[in-house]
Amino acid sequence: MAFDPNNLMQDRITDIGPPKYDKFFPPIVKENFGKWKYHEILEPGVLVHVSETGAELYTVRVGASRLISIELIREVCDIADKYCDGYLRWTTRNNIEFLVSDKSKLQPLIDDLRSRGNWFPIGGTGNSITSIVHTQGWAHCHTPAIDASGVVKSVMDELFEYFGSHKLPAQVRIALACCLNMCGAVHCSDIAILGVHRKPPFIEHDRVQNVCEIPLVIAACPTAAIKPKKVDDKKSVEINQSRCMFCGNCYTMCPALPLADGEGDGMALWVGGKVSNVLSAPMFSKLAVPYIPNEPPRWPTTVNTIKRIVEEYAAGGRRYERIGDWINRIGWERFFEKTGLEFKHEHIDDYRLAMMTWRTTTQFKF
Amino acid sequence: MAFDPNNLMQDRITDIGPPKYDKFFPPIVKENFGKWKYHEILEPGVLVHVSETGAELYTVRVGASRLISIELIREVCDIADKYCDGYLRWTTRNNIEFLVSDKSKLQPLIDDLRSRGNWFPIGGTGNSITSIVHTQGWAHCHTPAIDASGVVKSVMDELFEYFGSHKLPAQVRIALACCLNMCGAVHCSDIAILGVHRKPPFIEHDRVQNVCEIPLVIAACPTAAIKPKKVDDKKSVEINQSRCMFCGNCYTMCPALPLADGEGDGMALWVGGKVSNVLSAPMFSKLAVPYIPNEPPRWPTTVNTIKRIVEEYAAGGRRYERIGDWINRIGWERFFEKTGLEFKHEHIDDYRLAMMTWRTTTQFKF
Amino acid sequence: MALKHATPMLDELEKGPWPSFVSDVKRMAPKSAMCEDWLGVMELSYREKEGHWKHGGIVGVLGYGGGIIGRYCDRPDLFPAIAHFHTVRVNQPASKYYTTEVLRKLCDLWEPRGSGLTNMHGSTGDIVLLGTTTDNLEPLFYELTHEMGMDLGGSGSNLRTPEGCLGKSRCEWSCIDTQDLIYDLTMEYQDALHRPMFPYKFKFKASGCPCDCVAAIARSDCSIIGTWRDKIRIDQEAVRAYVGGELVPHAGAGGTEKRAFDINAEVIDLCPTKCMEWDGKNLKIWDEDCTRCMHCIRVMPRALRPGLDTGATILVGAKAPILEGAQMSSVVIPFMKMEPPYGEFKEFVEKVWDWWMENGKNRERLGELIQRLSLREFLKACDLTPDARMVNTPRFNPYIFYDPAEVPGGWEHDAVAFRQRHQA
Amino acid sequence: MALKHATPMLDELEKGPWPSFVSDVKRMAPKSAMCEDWLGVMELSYREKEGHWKHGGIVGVLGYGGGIIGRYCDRPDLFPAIAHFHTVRVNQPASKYYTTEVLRKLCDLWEPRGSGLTNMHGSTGDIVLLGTTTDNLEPLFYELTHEMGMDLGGSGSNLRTPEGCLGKSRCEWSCIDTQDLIYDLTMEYQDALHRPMFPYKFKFKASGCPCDCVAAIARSDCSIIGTWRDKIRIDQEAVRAYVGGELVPHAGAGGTEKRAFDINAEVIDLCPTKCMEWDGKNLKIWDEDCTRCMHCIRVMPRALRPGLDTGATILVGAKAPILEGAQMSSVVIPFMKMEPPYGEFKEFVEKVWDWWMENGKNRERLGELIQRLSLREFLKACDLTPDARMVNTPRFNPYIFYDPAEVPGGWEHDAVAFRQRHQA
Ligand code: SRM
Ligand code: SRM
Ligand code: SRM
Ligand code: SRM
Ligand code: SF4
Ligand code: SF4
Ligand code: SF4
Ligand code: SF4
Ligand code: SF4
Ligand code: SF4
Ligand code: SF4
Ligand code: SF4
Repeated sequence: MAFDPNNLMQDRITDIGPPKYDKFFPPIVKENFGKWKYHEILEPGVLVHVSETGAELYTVRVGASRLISIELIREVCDIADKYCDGYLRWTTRNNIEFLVSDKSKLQPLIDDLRSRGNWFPIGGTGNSITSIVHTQGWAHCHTPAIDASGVVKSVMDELFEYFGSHKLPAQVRIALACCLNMCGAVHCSDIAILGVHRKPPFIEHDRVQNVCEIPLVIAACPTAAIKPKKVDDKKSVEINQSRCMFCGNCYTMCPALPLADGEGDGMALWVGGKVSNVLSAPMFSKLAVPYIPNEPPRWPTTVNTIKRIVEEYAAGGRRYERIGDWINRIGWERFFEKTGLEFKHEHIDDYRLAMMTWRTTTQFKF
Repeated sequence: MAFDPNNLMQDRITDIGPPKYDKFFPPIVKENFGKWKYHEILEPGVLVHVSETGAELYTVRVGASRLISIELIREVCDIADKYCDGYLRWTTRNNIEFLVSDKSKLQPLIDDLRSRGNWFPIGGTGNSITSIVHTQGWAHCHTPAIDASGVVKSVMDELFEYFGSHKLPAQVRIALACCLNMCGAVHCSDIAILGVHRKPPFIEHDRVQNVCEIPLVIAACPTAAIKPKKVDDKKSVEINQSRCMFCGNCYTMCPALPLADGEGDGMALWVGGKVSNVLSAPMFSKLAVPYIPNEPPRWPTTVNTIKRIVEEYAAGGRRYERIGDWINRIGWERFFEKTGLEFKHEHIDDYRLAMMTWRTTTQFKF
Repeated sequence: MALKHATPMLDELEKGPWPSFVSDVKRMAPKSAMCEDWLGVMELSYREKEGHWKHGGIVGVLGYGGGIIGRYCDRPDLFPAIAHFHTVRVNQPASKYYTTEVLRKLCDLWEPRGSGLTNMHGSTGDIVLLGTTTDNLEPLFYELTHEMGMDLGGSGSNLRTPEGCLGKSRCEWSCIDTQDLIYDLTMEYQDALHRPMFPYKFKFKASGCPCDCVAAIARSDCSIIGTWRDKIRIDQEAVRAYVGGELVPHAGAGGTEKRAFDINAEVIDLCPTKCMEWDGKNLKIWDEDCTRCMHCIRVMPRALRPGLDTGATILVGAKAPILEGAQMSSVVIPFMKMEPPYGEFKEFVEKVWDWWMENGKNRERLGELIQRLSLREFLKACDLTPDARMVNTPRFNPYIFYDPAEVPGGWEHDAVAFRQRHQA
Repeated sequence: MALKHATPMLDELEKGPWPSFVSDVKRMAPKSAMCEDWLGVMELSYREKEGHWKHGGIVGVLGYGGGIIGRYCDRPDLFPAIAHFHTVRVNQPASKYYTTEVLRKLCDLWEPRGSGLTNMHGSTGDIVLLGTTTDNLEPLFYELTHEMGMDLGGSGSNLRTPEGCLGKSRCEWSCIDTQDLIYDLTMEYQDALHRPMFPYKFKFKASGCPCDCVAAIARSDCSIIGTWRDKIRIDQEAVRAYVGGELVPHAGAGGTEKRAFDINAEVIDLCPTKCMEWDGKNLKIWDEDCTRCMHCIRVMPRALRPGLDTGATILVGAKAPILEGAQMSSVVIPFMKMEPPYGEFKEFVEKVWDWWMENGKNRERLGELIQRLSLREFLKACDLTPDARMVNTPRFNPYIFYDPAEVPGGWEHDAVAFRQRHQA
């Protein structure tokens, strides 16, 4: 039966969950599920997985802008139909993987992808810089301090040589989040770009009591900077500005506390985080550059700073060393020296666990 | 002029500070100050320091009970007069060092010391267990949960073989503090013995307002467990017992809040701390055993547990590895296994920085 | 064809080798007024360096407490087509395998009902349909469920859409069946996913091995990471082939050329626990000291494989910084077998939720609650035994909450007897 | 001779090879009623497992706000001789060198004026005279100052008695003159030592090198640790002698016998920064990477010595746990020359004290104040420039307090203009 706007309950289906994953498995995956024996990267972006049964599955990974239109998806489908019997997947970092079970179609697929301009760059495997995990930015969200997609595009353009090659000491995972909510989970990335506000919210006292739940607003502040306050008979709040660290959590709770500001906002860069448990344990990303202004449309300072960090790492890192491992080996004093970045007071932690970050040893390098 | 109790100001001298250190330097130290070139340990407890001038200073270190009478000091003086031209010193860990500049007196001194029963054991150098830094205990303080001198004596008796030998992988520094004030600064020791209370203070409501400053008492509590309360018209306090972790800081501020209890009190053992910056950075001591009851006069459980830890370390530690380095290498799961100690909920931190101690990696040993 | 709004700044983003979202949306725009206005508002943001979206308000579909993010433009005067611009989170199939058939259907469905823009995929894992109006939500939901057999993902104080790495479907290292587990949890907890019942959001993520390709340890309240507790499987011949330069080390990840391989420098010396030995002929691993870091395996994938007694390590509490600072997940179950129907695991999960729902404050993530009430309370509530594997180090502060049950007389003092022994 | 109190439990502590304080005090007791009663109260404590000392109350000598710890027995009925049992902290000579002459004089003075018991030394470093009565304090002080040229040490919210390792007096590694520095500071700050002017106690400790033999980094509010910033001095011949087994490695600390010495295993591979190389003949150190951990030097003391451009690293904030948890000192001045009259250092110290006295709460140690107000505020108050050497790692939380001075328009928004750009 067709949808009837006046009778939503008619024929309603709920809680069916997602389609079962194996509906979309190519036959070779179904047959060799759990039987894969080893893999090899044939060239950057091209993997083969070999099964105990002898079966071989080829994967061609292409970089994708995560914000894509249905037109692009349709183009992807055309390609997959042609070379992959209609099977493909997305990776956990938003790259597209074309799954080829017929080896003879591998090279034609690659050639086809290469023929389509800058739409389908092949790469992102091994010790490369793969797609930047990112969030909405000015495209959709209400709290961003920066754009997401444009920054990502600008950075990837500049680092493109590392996407389709394996010349880094290890993989470099870059992520971007447009505000401190960190939907990009940038807190454990080799390099992280984080949108930051730098002005405390201003308070629209006329609106607060109408659009906000004051107790929730107060509870939202990590530094307890917000207190209730009556202004001309209206219930509102006041903010101790010197305790505000611009997280925007109060604004999330209350639209009458805007803090975005074209001149104040910008981004901070972080380095040395990782997720995998390989060799070293997972690590948080640490502050490298406290602030770079928003420079649309190509964000040159951000782009160049990241490039500089990557190049120093490429030159100094040892095989298998992630950026964080490299820095741990050479020391932060050397990291700042080599990259030419300035160490400033913002680098010194002053939040809850700050003490754990101070140097309680005479071991350091001059 | 003699002291006149009725005229304290007469002839009063104040703020003269300590005597200048070099008044008590033996001539060889004066002459070679800043010129020492190298040293060698000739045998456990016996050092020679060689100067650029060629001068040689011999040191014989003897273990001392830190709580000593003037009778003992006089005996020490007799010895120093005989072999050391009257020069001696105490170390930062309360051992006595006889300073010999005439080599021919070295062996006679050693023989003499050995002839005096258990008064002057020679040792404490190199990879030994040297004297236990400790505090007052029941000898003098008002907040102890344990005795100090008796525990130290019992432990050193048991570990005595390690005092006069260099057979450990590295030095082992043991410290004792009789309450959480930690006057022994046990928080960075290879092995630490810490007196702990386990009952919240009881409140003598009749006395509080007379003997305590209530705001200071409230501020003294690290966990904010104390609130003001009126009891029968008297100003007093109440304690949220479930927030109390028995630190005794309120009792320090207020004698009407006693918490000592013969059955409740006892000691916790800590391991793996260090101070030096050699190889690894300084480390805090970590909890090994949450509680052992007071067992005067010889504290057998404490003594045996420490012995067990030392023996496992002696067997498993590698040359130059302090206890903390050894544990870091083998992992805490192995430490508990090897020592047979039980890992309990008390081991898991729940104070301010607790989160930093949790295992945020899949790397561990089964 | 000229678009409605000039976008000189955005146009700069059409240059360069990386795929351009601007070119893509411009290609779509002639078909979609929403895309046109979206390009306009983006250009405005690029000029002003400020976003132009307002808070969402409550929009959704009947009976669901999540799955839609309401969004309104703060310049409807300039960009009327995107005055409403809600997103729809569609629960992706586990590990994001698709047929072109299902994708095309989805595109066809989305085209008339929204902007035609998507995120493939959202950070949590959903298919994100980006930008539609309130009146489209119910019909879209109807079509999704009826025509696609698809359902909404999570948002709000719900269970969020679970996701895993591709696991056994294409990876030789996976120690658990991530797809099945993720699908099973998603189905079992549909109610929690669609109806807010928690203090705040709750995320599951599952990786098949410690490489953690879905970043579970960094961003899920409950992280399930495959592991093994027996021995690494060694094919000594293949080890020798690596040493002999016949096989490309690291499966080509560090260069696909064959090259000389110094097993000592690249493996033995780097092993974090130094539990390996190479005598020139055979590789020996002291598995009892191995912490399963995957390094040797990933460097010599044709020679080494994870063990066969597989299961998962369960960690909890990861989250982004707001409020108490970012957390990674912490080990609470060092090893658990992970086989359908995952009864033991679900029992654990339900204990976790009960405790969190009972004790959690509004907008308090699990990790924060554990910080506030202590890991001990969490373990107690979940009937777990403290284990040294749960901590990097035992405590170093002496602020121990001793259990009164273990103290003779508990918390009571005999004040009178005390004062008989001690004069005040 | 039978003592006043039977001490069956204490007597157990006369056994065993370690020196027995019980034997010692029993030997003294016949001469001292206080010792007799002290043995009695100790025995009582051993029986009851509880101490028998009360809080001090205010006792001291005229014009001093510290140096005496008042102490009263809570069973004066049983132990009248120690009803009062105050301790006197006497400022030790730096590094605790003595002549027998001065020690004997001190004993002779203490015998009639107190218990005859001492601590050689207190944990802070003082000579502790253990147990006397209030009426003995003034005469004792008179005699100390007049006859011994000695003065009281610190207690209370004062500067505490500074102490250092033995430094250049007998150690070849000392990079600073610890004795002179400690003596100079003690003399310069006599007023702060004797009169409470601080929020809480303040401790200086100085070690001549990173071995830190006075444990400065763990227990002083201001830790001064000698170091160098040029190159480790190498005597290549002596290195070869170690390698050849001619010299005992580690100066005998790991066994005084000569033995084979694998310089790679014992030094090169253990160097934390891996900045050393041994080519079989010569030792090379990349000093720019050395973190001056002392390991190579202590293993081969006849071959390696600290550099010649010496000075100190200044660290602040160490303390025991009460209230906010134990802290070690943190680097705030990576390198400072340390030569008399220590003007630059004292300027720093006075800035520290000014800031602490202005901002510190009652009973708040410097380290806690820094925790509360941030290291940034501390550095600013002391005119120090942030340096990567001050941290193990830059922050990993994004809660940055940006300086409004660096933000265009500071903290102000133009609310009207904002609402022109953005409709509410
Ligand atoms: C396809 C994908 C899983 C999926 O379900 O989609 C995947 C697939 C593989 N990963 Fe991964 N990883 C994928 C995301 C990740 C992530 C998650 C992330 O980046 O957000 C991580 C953790 C990142 C981190 O640590 O910060 C990750 C950390 C690893 C590692 C550890 C590398 C390291 O040095 O720490 C390996 C092992 C290796 O490559 O040496 C690995 C290895 C592999 C292998 C070789 C596994 C196998 O045997 O097939 C796969 C091919 C790798 C390659 O591209 O070279 N995979 N891998 C993901 C591809 C993302 C992309 O499009 O770029
Ligand atoms: C005499 C004394 C200094 C003083 O002013 O009194 C001293 C003297 C020496 N120390 Fe020390 N240290 C002294 C307390 C310390 C302390 C402080 C403490 O224990 O409270 C430490 C830090 C302890 C810690 O890290 O927890 C200390 C850590 C060292 C180290 C580092 C050892 C390590 O493995 O970490 C060395 C180097 C070595 O021995 O290898 C060292 C080396 C030395 C040398 C070899 C220095 C020299 O060239 O003369 C001296 C003889 C050592 C020996 O006994 O084998 N000294 N040494 C102290 C003797 C204490 C005692 O009676 O036992
Ligand atoms: C769409 C998405 C970003 C993206 O571009 O991919 C997203 C978008 C938003 N997130 Fe998120 N989060 C998204 C994944 C995440 C992740 C990553 C993850 O799930 O793996 C995180 C970090 C991990 C975590 O959960 O901690 C994340 C941490 C947050 C937070 C901080 C939560 C915290 O406890 O610290 C907030 C703030 C909040 O909840 O109020 C937030 C809030 C938001 C809101 C709803 C803004 C708000 O406060 O109302 C964003 C709506 C944007 C919009 O208008 O489209 N989002 N958010 C991701 C969801 C897509 C999907 O369903 O697949
Ligand atoms: C005598 C001595 C212990 C000993 O047996 O050696 C000592 C004894 C006392 N200390 Fe201490 N402290 C002594 C060195 C220390 C040290 C070690 C050091 O200075 O290197 C520390 C740890 C380092 C530090 O300063 O943090 C120390 C940390 C404390 C604390 C905790 C302070 C904190 O900030 O956490 C307290 C509690 C207080 O101040 O209320 C304290 C308080 C006390 C009091 C005054 C008890 C009180 O609260 O009234 C003790 C008097 C005992 C008595 O009746 O004799 N004592 N105290 C040490 C001083 C002797 C000397 O002058 O040489
Ligand atoms: S990171 Fe912030 S601004 Fe970006 S999508 Fe998430 S909540 Fe929105
Ligand atoms: S922006 Fe963050 S820190 Fe500032 S007032 Fe709002 S919630 Fe508090
Ligand atoms: S540690 Fe506690 S009980 Fe022991 S001397 Fe110091 S304050 Fe007194
Ligand atoms: S003993 Fe410590 S924790 Fe307990 S009430 Fe007193 S000050 Fe607070
Ligand atoms: S996490 Fe492990 S099992 Fe999953 S895809 Fe990555 S390497 Fe394979
Ligand atoms: S998995 Fe890691 S820890 Fe285990 S043997 Fe291999 S390299 Fe060593
Ligand atoms: S700290 Fe250094 S200088 Fe001082 S005694 Fe110890 S080894 Fe010598
Ligand atoms: S002092 Fe330490 S860091 Fe420097 S060269 Fe020697 S061993 Fe290496």
